[in-house]
Amino acid sequence: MQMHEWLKNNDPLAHAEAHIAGYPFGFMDEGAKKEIRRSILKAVAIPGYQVPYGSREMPIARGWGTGGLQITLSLIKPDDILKVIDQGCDGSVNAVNIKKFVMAVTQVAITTDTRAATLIQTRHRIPEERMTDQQILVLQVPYPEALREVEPSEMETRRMHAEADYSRMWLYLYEDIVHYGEITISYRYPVTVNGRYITDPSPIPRWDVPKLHMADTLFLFGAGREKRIYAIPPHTSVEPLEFEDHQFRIEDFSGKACARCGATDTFLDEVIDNVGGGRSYFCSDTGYCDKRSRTWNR
Amino acid sequence: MNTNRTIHDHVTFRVILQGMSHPGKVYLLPDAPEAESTAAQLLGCLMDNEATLAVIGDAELEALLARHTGSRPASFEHADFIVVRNGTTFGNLIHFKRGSLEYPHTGATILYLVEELSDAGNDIVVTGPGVKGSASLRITGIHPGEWHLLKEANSEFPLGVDAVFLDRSGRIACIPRSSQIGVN
Amino acid sequence: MEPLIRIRNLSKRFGQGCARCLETTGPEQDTNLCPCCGSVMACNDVSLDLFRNEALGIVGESGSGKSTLVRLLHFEWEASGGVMELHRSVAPDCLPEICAGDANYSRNLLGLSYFQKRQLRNALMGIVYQNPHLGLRMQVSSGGNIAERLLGAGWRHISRMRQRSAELLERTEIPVARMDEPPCNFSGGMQQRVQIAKALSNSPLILFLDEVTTGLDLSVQARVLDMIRNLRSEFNLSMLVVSHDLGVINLLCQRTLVMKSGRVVEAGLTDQILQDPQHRYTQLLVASQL
Amino acid sequence: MGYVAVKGGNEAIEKACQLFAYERIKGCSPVLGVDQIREQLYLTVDRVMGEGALYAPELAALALKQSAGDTLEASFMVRAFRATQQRLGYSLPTGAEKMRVVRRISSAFKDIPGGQILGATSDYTLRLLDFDLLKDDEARRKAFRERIFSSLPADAEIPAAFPKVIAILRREGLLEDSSPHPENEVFDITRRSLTFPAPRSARLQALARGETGGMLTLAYSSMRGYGNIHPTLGELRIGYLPLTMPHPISGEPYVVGEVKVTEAEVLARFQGDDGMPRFSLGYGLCFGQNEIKAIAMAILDRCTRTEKPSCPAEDQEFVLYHIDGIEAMGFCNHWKLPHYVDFLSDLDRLRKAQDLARAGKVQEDTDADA
Amino acid sequence: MNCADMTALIGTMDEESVEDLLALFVGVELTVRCPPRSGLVMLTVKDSFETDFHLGEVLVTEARVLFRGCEGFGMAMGEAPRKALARAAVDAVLRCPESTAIQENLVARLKQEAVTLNRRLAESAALIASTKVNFDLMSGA
Repeated sequence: MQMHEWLKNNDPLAHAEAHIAGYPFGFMDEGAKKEIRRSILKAVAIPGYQVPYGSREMPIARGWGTGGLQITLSLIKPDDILKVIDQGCDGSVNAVNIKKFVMAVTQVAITTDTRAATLIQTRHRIPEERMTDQQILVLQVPYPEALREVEPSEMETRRMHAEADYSRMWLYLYEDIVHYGEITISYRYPVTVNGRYITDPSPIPRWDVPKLHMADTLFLFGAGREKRIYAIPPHTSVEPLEFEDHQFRIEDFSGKACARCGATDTFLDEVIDNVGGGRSYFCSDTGYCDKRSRTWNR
Repeated sequence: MNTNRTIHDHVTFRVILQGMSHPGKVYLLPDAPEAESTAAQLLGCLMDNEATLAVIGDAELEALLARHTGSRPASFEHADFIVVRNGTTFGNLIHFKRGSLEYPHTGATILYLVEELSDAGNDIVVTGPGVKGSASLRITGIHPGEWHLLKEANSEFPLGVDAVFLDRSGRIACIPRSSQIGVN
Repeated sequence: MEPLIRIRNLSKRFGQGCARCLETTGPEQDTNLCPCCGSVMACNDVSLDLFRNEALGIVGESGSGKSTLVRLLHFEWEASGGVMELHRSVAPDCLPEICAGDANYSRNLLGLSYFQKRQLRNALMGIVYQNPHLGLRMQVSSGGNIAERLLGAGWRHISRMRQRSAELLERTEIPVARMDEPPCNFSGGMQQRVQIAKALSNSPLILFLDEVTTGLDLSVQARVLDMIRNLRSEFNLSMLVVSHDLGVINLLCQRTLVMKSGRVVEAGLTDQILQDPQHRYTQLLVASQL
Repeated sequence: MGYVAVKGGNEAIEKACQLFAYERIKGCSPVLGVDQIREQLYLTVDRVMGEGALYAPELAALALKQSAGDTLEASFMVRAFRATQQRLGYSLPTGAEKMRVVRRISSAFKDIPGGQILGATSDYTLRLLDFDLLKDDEARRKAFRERIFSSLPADAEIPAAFPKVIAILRREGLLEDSSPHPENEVFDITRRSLTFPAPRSARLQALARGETGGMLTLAYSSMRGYGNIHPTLGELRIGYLPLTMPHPISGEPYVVGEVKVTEAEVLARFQGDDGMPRFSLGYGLCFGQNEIKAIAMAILDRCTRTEKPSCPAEDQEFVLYHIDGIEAMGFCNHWKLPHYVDFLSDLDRLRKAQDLARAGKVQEDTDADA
Repeated sequence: MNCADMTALIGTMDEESVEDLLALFVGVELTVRCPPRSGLVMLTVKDSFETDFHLGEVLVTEARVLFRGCEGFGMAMGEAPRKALARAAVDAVLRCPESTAIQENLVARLKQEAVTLNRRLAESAALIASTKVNFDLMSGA
């Protein structure tokens, strides 16, 4: 093109506004995606081990799912059907933001139906419906290090993992039982993956932990702020830390049912109904609840 | 960056990821009209100038792959990715990076270019994470001695190397270090 | 009888080292600091055998290398050179690979990975430090301190661990009622006894005692030493007792090594060494303490 | 309400964004131009560029306008913008001796070669509110401009380059050598994850993009007594560094432009690796004029070189993991996201523990009378 | 003043002067080889230990222009497509071995710009120099 033409067509005042749709497929630069892909493969090959990687800044805040987002953006393909949930819910603030952004930079289809999705990004929940080996679940992780509870230093926890020196973590549970008669860890319950690494399953409730064990699905974990990626491949043993005489227990919802769909086999949100403090319960997995209530209310 | 190639990289990576998550299962790479070879296509979605590459016994292929992926050639002791022609590492496999106990992910990835992959045979039986029960496959065009070397390199989990097998029709199968390998 | 553990030519150098390190350090030079390169030869060319159910004493002044020796054998520090072999009859089940063929001794344990060393330590060794802060978690309950070792050895039953802790605490004369209290609430003598209970929790074959009674009142010292002596025969322990105090060595050990400036200057039966010391340094040591 | 609010959430989010934008314009003051921010609030712009790790005054000013003056948010926007831009290349490594100096002082010596040049500084102003600024207008500015130029001595000049104060100390063997740990590769923390012990280049890069307040806090803890570094400010410089690239066609050095930076060198207590006591050096350099940050960086650089850390400011891992403002702020903000699933799980444990506490602790075979 | 120094002057010009300079190219055959694109240059610096490290990135705009078979490269600070293009065009023209009228015009214009720049720098240097502390020297020392 002739320079004078270019100058005429590009007036200095017409500042090229960066439209999000103008970004390349998957938003991130290719170098970033390749590094993340290499890290994902190593994470899958070494189940439960945290691979350090050069996390990039995303237009959402650190701590709001940038780790999960970077994984999603480096592996998503145009024919994917994406579901994004936060605390089980497709409509939560964070989920909506992430969904909008991924849609804008990939134009993939969106669903709220777990079964219909090929790729699910989630914060703090695993969907109630069992997923297949054709699906991938990407979990957002705030603290990737399960041992951080007992050891603040990264160098030291890395050594502990290297030597499989986990007695301090076990001791933490022992002391818990001595003091409270029960293991008091509520969510982020530490698990042993493939009999080797103690791993943080992200802040999912204990309810969801058994879903990781010998699943059909690949679970990828991304911690953007802490710059770690790790994975639990399908058909991999995932055992919550427990004692023979103090076993791991999931949350107790006995006697309660979802006020909307009647489910008695799901993780329930407790909702304070009125000033008087009356409680009702609803499925935390809203997509599943929607599906059920359509048949239940018919 | 060419949009077609970008999207193609995404699709290719998904197949590799599926393979790595399901050791011993055979998957088909998508067609790549642009890439000069399927190996280039496969490595293209993973490699750039932050990663190093070695090709055993084929300097021409090394130059081609380095050019296509923008990666840096290195000696096989230091390479992140090692491409193996003719089904043999000539015993060099034991010198590939296996990572350290602190940083096991620095172990190498090996790409074996083989003749044919099929899940019909049961020459090789794989068990471990990602495998429901066991997976069996037939790989032609690989030197039988490699299996022994691979088992040896992966005998001290989490140290080890992760193997990807790519055949002439663009089919892949993976055997990460977490797998146990049985040879019939 | 063959020794349980054979140590040959064990060395530990801190610093870069140079060609003159060996000739410029040692008992004759009265220093372990190399004047040429500033390296410290903390331990040099130490060889010893440790037999089943014996207490071997290591005596020497501070800086003689005796504590370094313990740290090396307990795999806390990495040796610069030397060989440490284990008799195959006591090789732990978790590490079948360390004994090759039908040799009577394992391969050099100093060459094992950290992971293997940790397994070996958990299966075979216990240690009691002079400073209880090194051996105990002061804020964790005493029972928990003992359980930590059991957990490391794969125990996963709370009641059984508590039962084991109670037995050991009873054996080391700590009121079992105080099991859930942290050691920081205890006196120095009690802390030392909790440390001993902890060291014994995994039924070790080898117990390292590093100046365990230094800093305790005399009356308390006597009680702890008496207990250690009883524990040895009861648990069939091989003990390596490090002390600068010949009295302690005399009370606990049949055989003794005398160290100075990183090297062994004399070795033999404790009685002989005390009654007829050969090396000038040992003579000085004996004269000054008896 | 967890569930029912779900569907309305979407709309509320959009309205909240609108309201935020409206808050900025609801008053009747004249529109704030981005160039006004860039010129008149230049220290804030500098800070945003430093913490955002991107030198782009125009964009930093825009980010400040958009964030209504919140510097953390503004640096975050600058960083996110950065993530979308391709890297065109690397500059030729430039040392501060190439700096076009506009301010330069030393607290180590009274008079130094090249002189103490105070430059533009608020150090010596009385911190009294200047009510005259309420009546700031073009006429006053013009008068001020005339005044400052009229009193200018005709012969005043500054040298093109200044010798470094530390060079004098080095020549006399009073300061540690220039390269304690040679590194063949420049670490890039934007491309690779930090591992420890971190190479010097990684530490400096992390510090250079750190958050001023966080770095100040840590450096202050060391100066105050949690640590044993007693710094003297060897030299503080502000000036412009040339951004020089190899010309892609001819290969000659090609000056793209100038970047304003602040550099600090602190001298700290002796260290005697080889037995010879010498001063050791801490180094700080950051984008823009940000003296507090450069000095804090120099102190933290020195602190994190301590081999056996005895306090937080000396612990590499502690310092480098906690000074990034964008990460810290993102995480702090994330507590505003819903956590009802986690909290419910917490409640479940708490209720269970309360039940157990009421029933008395689990009775075990340890007898209380033993 | 060499070619690189000449084009560097364009970096310090204000928008208006850049437009004036671009106006000089009217009727001159220049082809845009690479249209202006923005991106980042990592500013690598040396600390006082001679350790190189990455201080941070600088937003720049780059472009390439052809003039009679000669390629010119231009890069300018910030989002500045026209400046980058101007630098590239001047680079191409000055690099071209044939001497042309436009070359002379440009050199004259840029020399004039150099004078302006030097005046501006001198002015600010004088302001800065006036803040130099003048220690009274003891006589006879």
